[in-house]
Amino acid sequence: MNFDFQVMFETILIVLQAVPRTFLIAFLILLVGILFGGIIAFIKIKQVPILSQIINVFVSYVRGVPLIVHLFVVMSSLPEGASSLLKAVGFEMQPHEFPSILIVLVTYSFLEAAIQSENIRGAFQSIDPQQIEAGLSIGFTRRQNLRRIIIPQAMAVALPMFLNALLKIIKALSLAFTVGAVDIMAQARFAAALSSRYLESYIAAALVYWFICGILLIVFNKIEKRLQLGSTR
Amino acid sequence: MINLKGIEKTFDGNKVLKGINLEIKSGEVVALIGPSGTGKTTLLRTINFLEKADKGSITIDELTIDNEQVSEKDMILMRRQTAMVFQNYNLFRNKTILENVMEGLIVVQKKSKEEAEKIARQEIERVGLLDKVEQYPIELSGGQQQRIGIARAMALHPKVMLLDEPTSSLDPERSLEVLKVLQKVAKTGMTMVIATHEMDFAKYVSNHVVFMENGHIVEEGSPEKIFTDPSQERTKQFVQELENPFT
Amino acid sequence: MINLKGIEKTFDGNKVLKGINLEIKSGEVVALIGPSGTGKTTLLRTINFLEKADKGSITIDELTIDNEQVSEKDMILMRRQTAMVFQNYNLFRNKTILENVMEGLIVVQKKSKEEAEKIARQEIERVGLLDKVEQYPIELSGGQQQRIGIARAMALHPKVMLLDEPTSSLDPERSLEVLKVLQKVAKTGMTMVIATHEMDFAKYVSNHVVFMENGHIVEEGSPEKIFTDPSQERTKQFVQELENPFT
Amino acid sequence: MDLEFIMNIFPTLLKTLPLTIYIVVVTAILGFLLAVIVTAIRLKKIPVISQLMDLYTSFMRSTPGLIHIFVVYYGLPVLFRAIGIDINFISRVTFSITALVLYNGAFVSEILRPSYLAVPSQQHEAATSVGMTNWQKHIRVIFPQVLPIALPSLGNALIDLLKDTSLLFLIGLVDIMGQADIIIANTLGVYQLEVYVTIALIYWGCSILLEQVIRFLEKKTGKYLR
Amino acid sequence: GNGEDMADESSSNGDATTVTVAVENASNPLSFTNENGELDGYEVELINLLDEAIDSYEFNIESVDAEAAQVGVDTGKYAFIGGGLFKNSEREEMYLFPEEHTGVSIIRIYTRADDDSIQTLDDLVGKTVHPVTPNGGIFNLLTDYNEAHPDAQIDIQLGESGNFAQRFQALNDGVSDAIVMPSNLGAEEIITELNLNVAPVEEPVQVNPTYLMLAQDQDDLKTELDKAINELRENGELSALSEKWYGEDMFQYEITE
Ligand SMILES: Nc1ncnc2c1ncn2[C@@H]1O[C@H](COP(=O)(O)OP(=O)(O)OP(=O)(O)O)[C@@H](O)[C@H]1O
Ligand SMILES: Nc1ncnc2c1ncn2[C@@H]1O[C@H](COP(=O)(O)OP(=O)(O)OP(=O)(O)O)[C@@H](O)[C@H]1O
Ligand SMILES: [Mg+2]
Ligand SMILES: [Mg+2]
Repeated sequence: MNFDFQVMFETILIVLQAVPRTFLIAFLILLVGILFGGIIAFIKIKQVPILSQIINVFVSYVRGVPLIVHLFVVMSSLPEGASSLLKAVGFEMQPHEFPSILIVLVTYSFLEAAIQSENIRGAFQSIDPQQIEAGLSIGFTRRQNLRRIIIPQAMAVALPMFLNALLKIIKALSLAFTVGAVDIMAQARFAAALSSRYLESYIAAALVYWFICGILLIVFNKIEKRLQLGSTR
Repeated sequence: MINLKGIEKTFDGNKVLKGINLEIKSGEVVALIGPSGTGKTTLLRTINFLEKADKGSITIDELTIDNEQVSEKDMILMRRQTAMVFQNYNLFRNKTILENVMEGLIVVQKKSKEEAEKIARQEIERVGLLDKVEQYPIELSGGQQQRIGIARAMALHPKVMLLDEPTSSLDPERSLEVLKVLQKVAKTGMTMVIATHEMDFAKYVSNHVVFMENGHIVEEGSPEKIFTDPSQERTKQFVQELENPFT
Repeated sequence: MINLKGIEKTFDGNKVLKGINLEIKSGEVVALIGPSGTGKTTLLRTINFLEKADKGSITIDELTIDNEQVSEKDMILMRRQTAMVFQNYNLFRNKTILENVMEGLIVVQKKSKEEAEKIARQEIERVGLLDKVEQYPIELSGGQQQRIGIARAMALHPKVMLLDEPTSSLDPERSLEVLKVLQKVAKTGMTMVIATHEMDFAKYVSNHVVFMENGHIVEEGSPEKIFTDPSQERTKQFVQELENPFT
Repeated sequence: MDLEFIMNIFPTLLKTLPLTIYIVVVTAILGFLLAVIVTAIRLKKIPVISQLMDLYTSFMRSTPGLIHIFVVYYGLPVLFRAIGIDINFISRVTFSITALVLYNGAFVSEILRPSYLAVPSQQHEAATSVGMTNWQKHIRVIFPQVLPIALPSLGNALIDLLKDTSLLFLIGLVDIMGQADIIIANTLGVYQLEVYVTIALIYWGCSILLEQVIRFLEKKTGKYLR
Repeated sequence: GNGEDMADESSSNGDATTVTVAVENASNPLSFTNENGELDGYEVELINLLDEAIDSYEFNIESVDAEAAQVGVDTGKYAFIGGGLFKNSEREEMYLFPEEHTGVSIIRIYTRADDDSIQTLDDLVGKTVHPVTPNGGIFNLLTDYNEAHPDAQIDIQLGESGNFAQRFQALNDGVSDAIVMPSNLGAEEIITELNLNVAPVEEPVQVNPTYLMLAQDQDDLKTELDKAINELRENGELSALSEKWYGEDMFQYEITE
């Protein structure tokens, strides 16, 4: 086995080009996921009738079915739908002109919302009900209480899971390749095909992924430490 | 000022408040006494709408609310007239002492940060804990946490203060200090309801004593009456411990 | 029985225990009194090794342990001689009342489930809460939780009981009951250390009073001595509140 | 959509289920145990090992499953060959489970760690004060309180694991997804929709099952929360 | 084979060395799993024929992903890959190739049947070419073309190309103007099956020889393979295989490279 470091470094440079784009998309998806996931979790915790049953089915479907199937479904319905919708309001757009980035965003955000709803629900189970009462007793509205007391405390639990999710999305974006968005792994594969150096390329990709993770960890750990201030351990 | 009518509350089939009727005048300091598990805490919590009573109506100031049809907005309105000191303190564990006291001032009363901090420091000084402002609740002793709980409620300057055994973790010296603070505040016309099992404290702090047992109000009246000449046999029995508690 | 030598404890630069020396004989009931934030709770916690003191040695029965070199195993050995009642109860929140009391018997003392349940029910009955055995802690009133805390410790029949303000949430009637229970247990030769701010209670329950302030032991002696004829000015000042607490 | 085609491939796809389930179950259990150990080491901050575990979890969480499979299936034998041991006799399933356990364990440990930290210190002290050993404390008091917090996220992890078994097709192990790929390839992609509908149903069914397991555990462990 | 899980099987023949070789796991008709769950295809049969012809080696076929095969041969897990691979300078640097090729791959341009504006690679400049997969030879081919023609660049779209049916459907629908791909992967079948308005350009872009690709330390095996491949070539068995899987003897085409 002859390992070529030169090729590996060159590949790292190529692969790095995909990082900002991949990261940005992933972050966007996570944010949307947390937002909607939060709403879903709220409905579940409150056990809003009917709505929470619908939500349950939605979550179990979206979570359960492989991403590739979701992509396939969205890819084969969203552009068509959008095209006929636009036509109805007088715009002309061929289905295949539909921006693939939107397909990625829509599909992944749905999935992420389902996943985050469960993470958030778990985090909320860790809240001491007396903390909620303390907030109410000084006259907080539910929303103020949520923002000032509950979310900061739940965040200490949820944050590492959000990082888990972000890392997963960054990787799962390699599937988004199916709809033509190039991510880190795809970039590495092209490099490998050209150089015929597979090992070097994969290791390069791994290092880049790991590097991103390292940076994220520094940021997330900082926030987590802050959130844990004064916590009971 | 406060008017409770027919308050009932049941926990999983266990009726804890069995129709409480109580009228409290503005500026009165009410001592709520009675055996453990009688419903004192629960009553305070229903007044603060932390627990929604199953039946009955609650009036605070001008606003009357029927518990059977109360909206979230009404509850918040009512709560903003009151402040509560909890039996087990319930400080915000992720906030420092100073932040604990400032929180309501900033968020609810929309005070500026500077003003809130000024008020907070005053109240914390009153309970003798200025050296702990940067600490987190877990780093405080029981009595220290209890005093911060009092400071947090005081800082809000509510119309009604609900205090749940506010001196349970305080030594006599500190209890006396708290007593003085409460008496001073009472002079400003603030109405107070204090659940307590320290009869001495009840006697000196209040001008209206309510003796509860088993979800009922057994007897109420002036401290003199309740502690020296109660009309009910059960009250007599309960308060006579006071004279010679451990003999 | 218990011998503390030069116990020191510092929290982030704040020296809370400043060299505590204390000897407690077998069967003694020690009342630990002193102002809030003085280090009573911290001292009890170091005896139970919930907090490891920075310096000093602790002897319980035959076993002496130097805090600067203590193994996990030693700590467990020491703890199994003691039981603790916490100031804020600390019941297992995921277990019912009955399970709370049975837990130590089954897990630590390896008793059979039947025997454990029998003992647990006895102890729960003693604090008057047999009707609550299937409830979870969160469903109990403050005083009820406190009594279960006492029952949980009692059930273990330890050589040493450490009680941190065991009557803080109890009305006089219940306090008296707890007093009687403790007195009865003391007769069986159990050693007790009770941090309390209820001077009456301290006076009647103990035969050895320790007055602490600011991390030091200011004075110790028999209750008669401490409460009627203390030698230190500070002690005099602190206990005189007892006579006329709120005047 | 060709219903007959779906009926035809349904049994073929179902036939791969036992392998999938076997891998999921074994991996879930081993992965959980690994996660517990990793979490314990990291929380105890045992020097050196703890830092190694940090590296391990960050690597496993950040890099794609494809790389783990390759590292374990192709990399490990090279490593062992270097010290003179041939491990190529080990079965592909074992290699696969190893890779998945390493991956799953890293993720689950980052679910357990924050959940564990959310249990108040007073609960630790209560257990300690009645004389429990560290182990007894964790088993009897702490873990039961970690679970209600962690379970929803563990559900996520379990369902992810179900889907991640498809990675094993890379090295030729045929799970549901792999079988689907085979059918799509053999029919030159003409029946992709039908294949996807079928596997969607199967996956959905499986994950509903897993969800029920989680829900059951949640009910059991979360009673005290009311 | 595919059914078992042992990476190495103990040899049935006393002195023979057993080596593991890899083929792709879903690449009809080169190597794939058939309805009976068995490994089948042109490359599989080829390797089995070679196995029979060579006494001193036993082949143990593992079907894995194309990329896994590459990594496996790099790390020494596999002795060689049979995947219809092209030879190029980068690969020659890293691997061994037998003297003789064992397959032929014809690369064609596919366009809509009524579109005659595209005849050669040159005509692809300015057209929409369907995205190509990163691990294929087509990507290399088009990249090479662009390198050779700096002022006439073909727009190579990167992205998953979708399965073959999707590619042809997209071409049919006008999403793309051309597909460049080997003709031996079932193109004809799809076009008839889906009844598409698509046809290959008459002239092939390239006729490529395809090879088994050996790990660099397998010199002895290479010698044996060279001998055996020659034999199969001579006695017409390779042509027969080609007839069986492609319906024609691909070896009759003149190699363009
Ligand atoms: N959430 C609950 N669920 C079930 N029962 C409850 C709940 N909260 C309180 N109770 C019961 O209601 C009764 C009254 O409780 P409450 O806390 O009001 O008593 P209390 O008078 O404050 O007693 P203490 O002096 O001990 O604090 C008790 O018997 C308690 O067990
Ligand atoms: N974990 C901690 N971190 C920092 N400071 C602490 C911590 N625990 C206790 N302290 C400080 O140590 C001092 C003694 O606390 P301790 O709880 O022992 O007092 P105490 O005598 O029990 O008071 P009380 O009667 O109010 O319960 C207090 O000033 C407290 O703020
Ligand atoms: Mg109460
Ligand atoms: Mg204390």
